[in-house]
Amino acid sequence: MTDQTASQPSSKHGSLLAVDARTKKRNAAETRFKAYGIGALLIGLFFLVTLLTAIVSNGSTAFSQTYISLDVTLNAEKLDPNGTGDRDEIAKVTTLGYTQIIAEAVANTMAANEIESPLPAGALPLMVSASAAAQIRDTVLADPSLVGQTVTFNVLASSRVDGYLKGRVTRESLARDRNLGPPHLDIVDQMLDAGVVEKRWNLAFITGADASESRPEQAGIGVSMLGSFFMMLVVLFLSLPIGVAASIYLEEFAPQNKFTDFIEVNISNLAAVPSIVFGILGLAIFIQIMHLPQSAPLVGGLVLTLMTLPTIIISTRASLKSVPPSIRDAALGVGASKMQSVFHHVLPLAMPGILTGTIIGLAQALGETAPLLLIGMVGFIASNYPDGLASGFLDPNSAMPAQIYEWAKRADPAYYERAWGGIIVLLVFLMTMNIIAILLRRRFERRW
Amino acid sequence: MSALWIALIVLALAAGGYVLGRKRALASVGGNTRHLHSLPSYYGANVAMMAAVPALILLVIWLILQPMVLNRMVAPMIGSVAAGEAGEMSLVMSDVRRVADGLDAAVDQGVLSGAEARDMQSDSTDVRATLSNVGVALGSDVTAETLSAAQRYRALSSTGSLLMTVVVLAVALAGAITATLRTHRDFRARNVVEHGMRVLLIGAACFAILTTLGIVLSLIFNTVKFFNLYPASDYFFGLTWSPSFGGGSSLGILPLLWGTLYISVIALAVAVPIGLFAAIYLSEYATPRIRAFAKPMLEVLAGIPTIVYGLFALLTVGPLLVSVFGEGGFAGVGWMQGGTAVMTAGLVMGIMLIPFVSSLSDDIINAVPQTMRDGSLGLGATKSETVRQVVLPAALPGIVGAILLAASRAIGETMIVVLGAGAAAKLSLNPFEAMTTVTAKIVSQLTGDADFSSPEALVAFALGMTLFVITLGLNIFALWIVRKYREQYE
Amino acid sequence: RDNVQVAGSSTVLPYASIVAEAFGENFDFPTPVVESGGSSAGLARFCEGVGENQIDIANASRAIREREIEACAANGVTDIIEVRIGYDGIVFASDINGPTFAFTPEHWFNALAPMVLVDGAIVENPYTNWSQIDANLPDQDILAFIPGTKHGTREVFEENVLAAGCEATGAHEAMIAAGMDEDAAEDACIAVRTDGLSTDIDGDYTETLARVDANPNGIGVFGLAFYENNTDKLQVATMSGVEPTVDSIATGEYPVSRPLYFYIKKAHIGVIPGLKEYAAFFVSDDMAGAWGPLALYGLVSDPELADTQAMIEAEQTMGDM
Amino acid sequence: MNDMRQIERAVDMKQTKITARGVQVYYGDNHAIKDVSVEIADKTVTAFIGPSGCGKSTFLRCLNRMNDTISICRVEGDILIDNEDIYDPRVDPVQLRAKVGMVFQKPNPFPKSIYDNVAYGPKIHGLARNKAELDEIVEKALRRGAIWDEVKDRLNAPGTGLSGGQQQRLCIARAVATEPEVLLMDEPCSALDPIATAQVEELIDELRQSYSVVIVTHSMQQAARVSQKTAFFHLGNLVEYGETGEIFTNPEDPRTESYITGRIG
Amino acid sequence: MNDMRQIERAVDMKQTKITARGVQVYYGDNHAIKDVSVEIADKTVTAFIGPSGCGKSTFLRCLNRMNDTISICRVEGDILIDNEDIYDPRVDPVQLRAKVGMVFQKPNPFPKSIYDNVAYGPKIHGLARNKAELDEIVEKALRRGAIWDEVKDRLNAPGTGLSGGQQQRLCIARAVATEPEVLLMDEPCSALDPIATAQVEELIDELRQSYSVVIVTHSMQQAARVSQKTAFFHLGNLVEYGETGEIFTNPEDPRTESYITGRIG
Ligand SMILES: Nc1ncnc2c1ncn2[C@@H]1O[C@H](COP(=O)(O)OP(=O)(O)OP(=O)(O)O)[C@@H](O)[C@H]1O
Ligand SMILES: Nc1ncnc2c1ncn2[C@@H]1O[C@H](COP(=O)(O)OP(=O)(O)OP(=O)(O)O)[C@@H](O)[C@H]1O
Ligand SMILES: [Mg+2]
Ligand SMILES: [Mg+2]
Ligand SMILES: O=P([O-])([O-])[O-]
Repeated sequence: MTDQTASQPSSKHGSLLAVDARTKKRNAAETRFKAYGIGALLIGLFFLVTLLTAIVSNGSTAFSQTYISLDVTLNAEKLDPNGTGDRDEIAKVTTLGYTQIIAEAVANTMAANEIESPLPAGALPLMVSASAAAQIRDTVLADPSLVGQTVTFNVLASSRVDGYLKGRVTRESLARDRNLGPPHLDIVDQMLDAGVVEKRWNLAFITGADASESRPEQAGIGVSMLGSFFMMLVVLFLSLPIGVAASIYLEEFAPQNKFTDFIEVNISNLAAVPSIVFGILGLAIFIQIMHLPQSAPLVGGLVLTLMTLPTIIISTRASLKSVPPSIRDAALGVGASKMQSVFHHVLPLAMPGILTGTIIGLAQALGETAPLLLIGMVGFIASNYPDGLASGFLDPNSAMPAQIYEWAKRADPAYYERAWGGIIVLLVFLMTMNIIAILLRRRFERRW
Repeated sequence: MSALWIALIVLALAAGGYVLGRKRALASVGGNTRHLHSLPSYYGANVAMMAAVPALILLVIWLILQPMVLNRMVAPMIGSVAAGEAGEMSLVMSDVRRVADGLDAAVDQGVLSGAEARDMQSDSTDVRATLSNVGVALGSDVTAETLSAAQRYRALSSTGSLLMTVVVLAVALAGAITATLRTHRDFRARNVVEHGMRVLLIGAACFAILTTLGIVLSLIFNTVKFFNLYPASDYFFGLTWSPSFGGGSSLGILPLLWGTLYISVIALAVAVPIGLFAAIYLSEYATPRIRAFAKPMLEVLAGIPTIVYGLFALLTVGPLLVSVFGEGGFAGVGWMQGGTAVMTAGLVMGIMLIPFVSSLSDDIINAVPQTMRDGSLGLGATKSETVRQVVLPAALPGIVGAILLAASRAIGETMIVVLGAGAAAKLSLNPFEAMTTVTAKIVSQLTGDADFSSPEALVAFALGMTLFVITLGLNIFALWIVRKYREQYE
Repeated sequence: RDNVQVAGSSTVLPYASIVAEAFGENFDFPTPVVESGGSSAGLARFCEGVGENQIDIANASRAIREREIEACAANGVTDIIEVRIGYDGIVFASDINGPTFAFTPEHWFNALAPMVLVDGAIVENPYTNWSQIDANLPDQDILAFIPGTKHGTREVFEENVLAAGCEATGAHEAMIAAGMDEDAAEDACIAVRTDGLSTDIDGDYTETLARVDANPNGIGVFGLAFYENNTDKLQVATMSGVEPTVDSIATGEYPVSRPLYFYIKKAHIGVIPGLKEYAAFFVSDDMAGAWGPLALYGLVSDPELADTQAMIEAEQTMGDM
Repeated sequence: MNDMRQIERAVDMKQTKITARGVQVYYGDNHAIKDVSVEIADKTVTAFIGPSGCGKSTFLRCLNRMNDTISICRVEGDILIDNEDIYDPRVDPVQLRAKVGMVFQKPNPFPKSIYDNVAYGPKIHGLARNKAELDEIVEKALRRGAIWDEVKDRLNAPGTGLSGGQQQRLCIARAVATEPEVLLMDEPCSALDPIATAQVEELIDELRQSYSVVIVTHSMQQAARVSQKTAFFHLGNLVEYGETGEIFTNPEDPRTESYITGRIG
Repeated sequence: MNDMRQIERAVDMKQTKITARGVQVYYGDNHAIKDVSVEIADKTVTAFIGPSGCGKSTFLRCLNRMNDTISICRVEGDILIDNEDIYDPRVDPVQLRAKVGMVFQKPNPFPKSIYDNVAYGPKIHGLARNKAELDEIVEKALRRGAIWDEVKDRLNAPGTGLSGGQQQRLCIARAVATEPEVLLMDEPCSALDPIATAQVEELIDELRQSYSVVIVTHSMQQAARVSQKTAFFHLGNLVEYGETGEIFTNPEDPRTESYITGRIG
């Protein structure tokens, strides 16, 4: 500072080792500014950590599940009263017909382990998941010769039993429950001691399909993950090239005229269109006019593509704009065409921004539910794995966020933990996707 | 031959054309690329382009037009409704098409022989049952008229398809041959190919317009229907929003618009400073390692499904705010009645938007040339002065873009609003009161229990349309502002 | 297309999904696809037309309306089979740790209406605590979470609770006496106060539950099935002395319930494989009967289920009735 | 004014390569080049001199239509190269720029490796049939740019990490690698030391054998050393144009005289 | 080597402003400055000369710690200004750079108006109490940068729209506006015409009255005209340092001799 000449007459700036008042002030401002930056970053990360903690603590229990191992006597009188051994005959017994068999199996298992209970036999199957009947029936139908034998099955425990082992369900709350009562829990306690009941890592949650409301223990996110995967393929392969091409045109080639302005305004406006409106659009165009199938990941992908495009275009344009003109000049100067200068030099330099836009756009598309509501991807949909590429795109399927949304609405509290568990899977999926993009982005990043 | 196969053959032709064109170009100069006008690959690309593009365009147009033309030709055969309304006619025609498709399917699956399908009589065979076997849904039994029309339709369409195959492949071949013949050392292949690419680029840019058109078209009819049922003035100027099933709903948009605006502003007030400062820190101060870690981490915030944010707002942030601003809270002000409030939704939405601002801005800031920073630092500026006065102004256009994107996202968000802000439509200044937004109401009216042709359900379309027009206006305004500002600057 | 496609009400969805799952397990037909999205959206899609690209069944938590039938007909969807699958009981529940409530419609009218009858005069609602309305009710601040206007449940709540309460308290009469016409009085009866003591919930019951969780004073409106799955958090209130159970609702003793439906396009029967079988399976005694899995889950089964079964067997459309 | 002189001199035997007639350039409202007419001969080095901001760079950029990239820039008048109007709509600016190379005033290497910087032009013009040929072209260009020895060990290092003078020579190498017919050099030696300057001047002299070179310079000595013709610009006007020797020893215009007899840089 | 000579000469009466001892600079593995020791006197113009890429800019950037901004750059040894080690952790580089101003080799005006470009430094250092004072400072700086006449009518036009030479003078004006004690100029006249060069040289002469100026130049004449001391760098070594007259007339080192007797730029 000019008027601070004090110690050293030779230097009007004063000693470098002693920081003068104004610099102190400016440095304080600097420190503050930097602190704002760190603060902002920490706030962001804090929220992230809070959210992740909430998600993990709520959802981690979805990754384990309670199983009961039952010795099931496949009563020939019930399953094949005529003794034909014919598969079609045996198939006439529906899953409802297996209830009795399961009740007996539970009773037998209890007897084998010397467990006593005041409960009538009819109330015993309530501890076992409704999926057990289907599981046993499928096994029998696959091998009709099993009829009449006793086979050991590892069946899912019902969601209440599972909840009890996870601490979600208490005796007091069961007192008012129509499904299960405290006596059941006594049985479970003893079965647990006997090693008949066991809580295990639940791979089926990651690979499985959705289940109905009455059997949350069976529900998995696997099939809808495939649905999301196929949708993301569509989104990536359409929105990235179209978005980048549109940006290149607007930023590098478009003449300054009304038409260009019109396109530009349209694009930024599309970014503000609520996602459900894209659902209305998708329903009208892709399903009603183009006759694409309902609930298909292809249609979902197309709708989400339209939704992601503005995000990608806006970020791509911003990063194209930030490439210094001298680079373009240099390329043109050696006789490159405009097209070549853009594709050889400008685009690679703009790549980090393009990838950021893609990451954000895809993340948004991956987590979006509302438009899927209208094109039929929300509800009880996924039941089978697609058996090929075409069926992956065209067969009815759900998507992860839609699945999570559905679960979060369901009445049984067991679905609540699954919804959070599903979010964990979704985030892992998202991060895998991002890591690829981030690695790419790192390769392109440089300052000039 | 199916359209897919035709397309594949055309593409194969194009690939062959590429190789041929390249070879021919090289041959014309004896292998010395210096004497070619363009690089050899451009000659190849030119041939490929000429082979594929016109043929594929023709194919698409043909596929669209053929059913229309056939309809025209077959329609006179249906006498009974010929005099009737257009709607009825189109229904009958769709039935004819379905029968024709069904016959095709039946022949494919071997249920019928080609001759049987051609000569089948409606009185002798149960067409509906036959077609049901092959999984084709028919609304009613097939009349003789319909059946014969369908048979004629089939005949015509198979002729049409044959013709299409021949013509499309001929066009592809012709294109490939002309382009190959034209391939010569002085032919400006690069210019032609680049011109083609440019058209592609323009096409991509026009997608936005098509989407807009699609949105407008898919909203407009129901919007008009809505305004036929409900007075426009009440809708635009009404101060209350209270739909009810029995009719007599008040559907004024103003409270919803107000809620949208209020929540978006709060969200941006959270996201912009945090995002911008985070971006500045990441690009200017942080070590590469911190940056490599923190940036993607923040981006995860953009990927967390909005329902999680909604639950976060409902279960965590709302009660927290009530414990501060509610009655008997720490602040002792008693402004807040319940956990759901504009503030709750705004804060949480702001968190979600942080990465929109931070990541995009970080890229833009990072792209400002180092010499700019050097110039400022060399004058004895501190880093923060450099950032504020040199780097940010240079990066401003991109940052504004990022903020606009975040704002757009805020306007379009639903889930957080439903769970965080509540469903009450109110015109109030208190940010601690529950309000709702246009988008939240679009979703709830669309997915609700109201009769789908009642104003209560149709209003969803009108809301969508209104929001669309308003944001369009805002965007035009923003563009105008940016232009004006830029003119002063450059 | 070889699977049945269903869309519509999210209230019916749980039942439909249970049936669809069992159907897929026991029949050789593929599992039907059941989409949610709301009764209105489901019916709107249902009425788009007949054909392979159109859904076969629309679930609805209310009966189809005249205007919708017309819209359907305009698109060629004429033969519609209406299937009533049972009833959805609507219950009032509060935090498990709070006091117990025994309500009457009058209580609710007095708690929620903006104008109530006090000492013979229609005045602005003065009540903020349940015990002010009726000394027998617990001393607890009024805080209600009622279904938003998008929900059909709201209509039932308005008619069977508020309007009934209005009538019973004499407020309706007093309003007419005060010079309101019939329509205005009816509207006033079902109006809801806007001072924050009553909150509309546009989301689902899980949201209502979360709010009751966060505000132990709150009383929420739930579906019976939802309540029965969450007895660990909620306790149910009686209405006019009747406790809501599957039985009390089925007999009509408990007043607040609504019928649930699904609608079939007759034109698709016999064309879409498994459509009729699914419909028949849905209403079979095995599924929808008093001891079937649907009832176990909380559906109040329809006493006239046999008629419904016969109707499906005969493919009887709405016009034929 | 210069037409007469041209007839008198031996150099004029050389064909005219570039003809500019009544060229006007505007940046928005700023009239940067005012009615400039000039004929630039083939196989000659022409120097543009003049005070800073007088329009030398602007005029130079007109000659290969680099001004097209500045949206506010407007060019009027005719510029002919080999008797073809380069502003004719049929002319492909890309082809024009391949023929008329340019070295910019501020060195602007691509943020790529040194090798790729030089190889880029030859690649897009198909000048090399294979990698070996390309290597050869790159080496030759770098040698001509007098920078080969300094960078031969780090051809894969980024071009932006070079010193100022090295960057400038890299840009010269990049320009000559495409073998243009006309080379426009905007102050190519401004950041170069005397030895490198000498090497670049040698290069210019060598290029003159086959090409036409236009060079903007602030150094009178350099203009005198390398050019055969000199044009003096002042405030957007072409004040004087003629034989270099003539201009420096016997300027016609008083402005020229006062400029070159000012202190010499 | 230069210590002895310093004692003999009159100029040496002047105080030493900058002392460098055993300075080593590395860019990653590239050893760009090798053990350089030098003393730069106050109120003197010191010229750095040497072939391109020899490390002049690098060494210059060490003197105000601009090298800090290049992450791969590592500096060893001591540099003292007014007997204070500028690499001392207590030293605030911001204050240092206010004291030691710099003009860069490539002109880098901010994308702001001309006025703001110049006013920027004074504003952040609080040199003006009000707008009028600031106007005065800006005008004075632009006059000293010899560009006032050209830009006085368009002070609000962006600095990036100027010609190359104008940009460089703008950067000079920007640097002097903050009134540093030491001014480091990296080829300040490379893009300037002779007249502007003369004006800048006059400025340098004027600055010498009160400040210490270090200038990198490729022009021997310029070094001879403006500097009192000259340092010759070669391949990262300081080969010779001494009185300018001495260096040019009677170089000690054969490398110096061969460099300055090469062709003169
Ligand atoms: N940012 C950088 N990264 C890596 N190496 C660098 C960087 N800057 C300079 N160098 C290298 O350091 C050496 C010295 O460079 P410097 O810029 O100091 O040279 P100079 O003497 O200023 O040359 P010139 O006169 O051409 O500007 C050169 O070999 C150069 O390639
Ligand atoms: N991009 C531009 N936008 C606006 N004006 C410009 C632009 N480029 C140059 N000018 C103006 O045009 C005039 C001529 O500039 P030009 O760059 O041709 O000068 P020059 O002769 O090359 O000067 P120098 O020797 O300093 O490089 C100057 O007044 C300059 O300010
Ligand atoms: Mg210039
Ligand atoms: Mg240098
Ligand atoms: O989804 P609902 O129509 O039953 O509310």
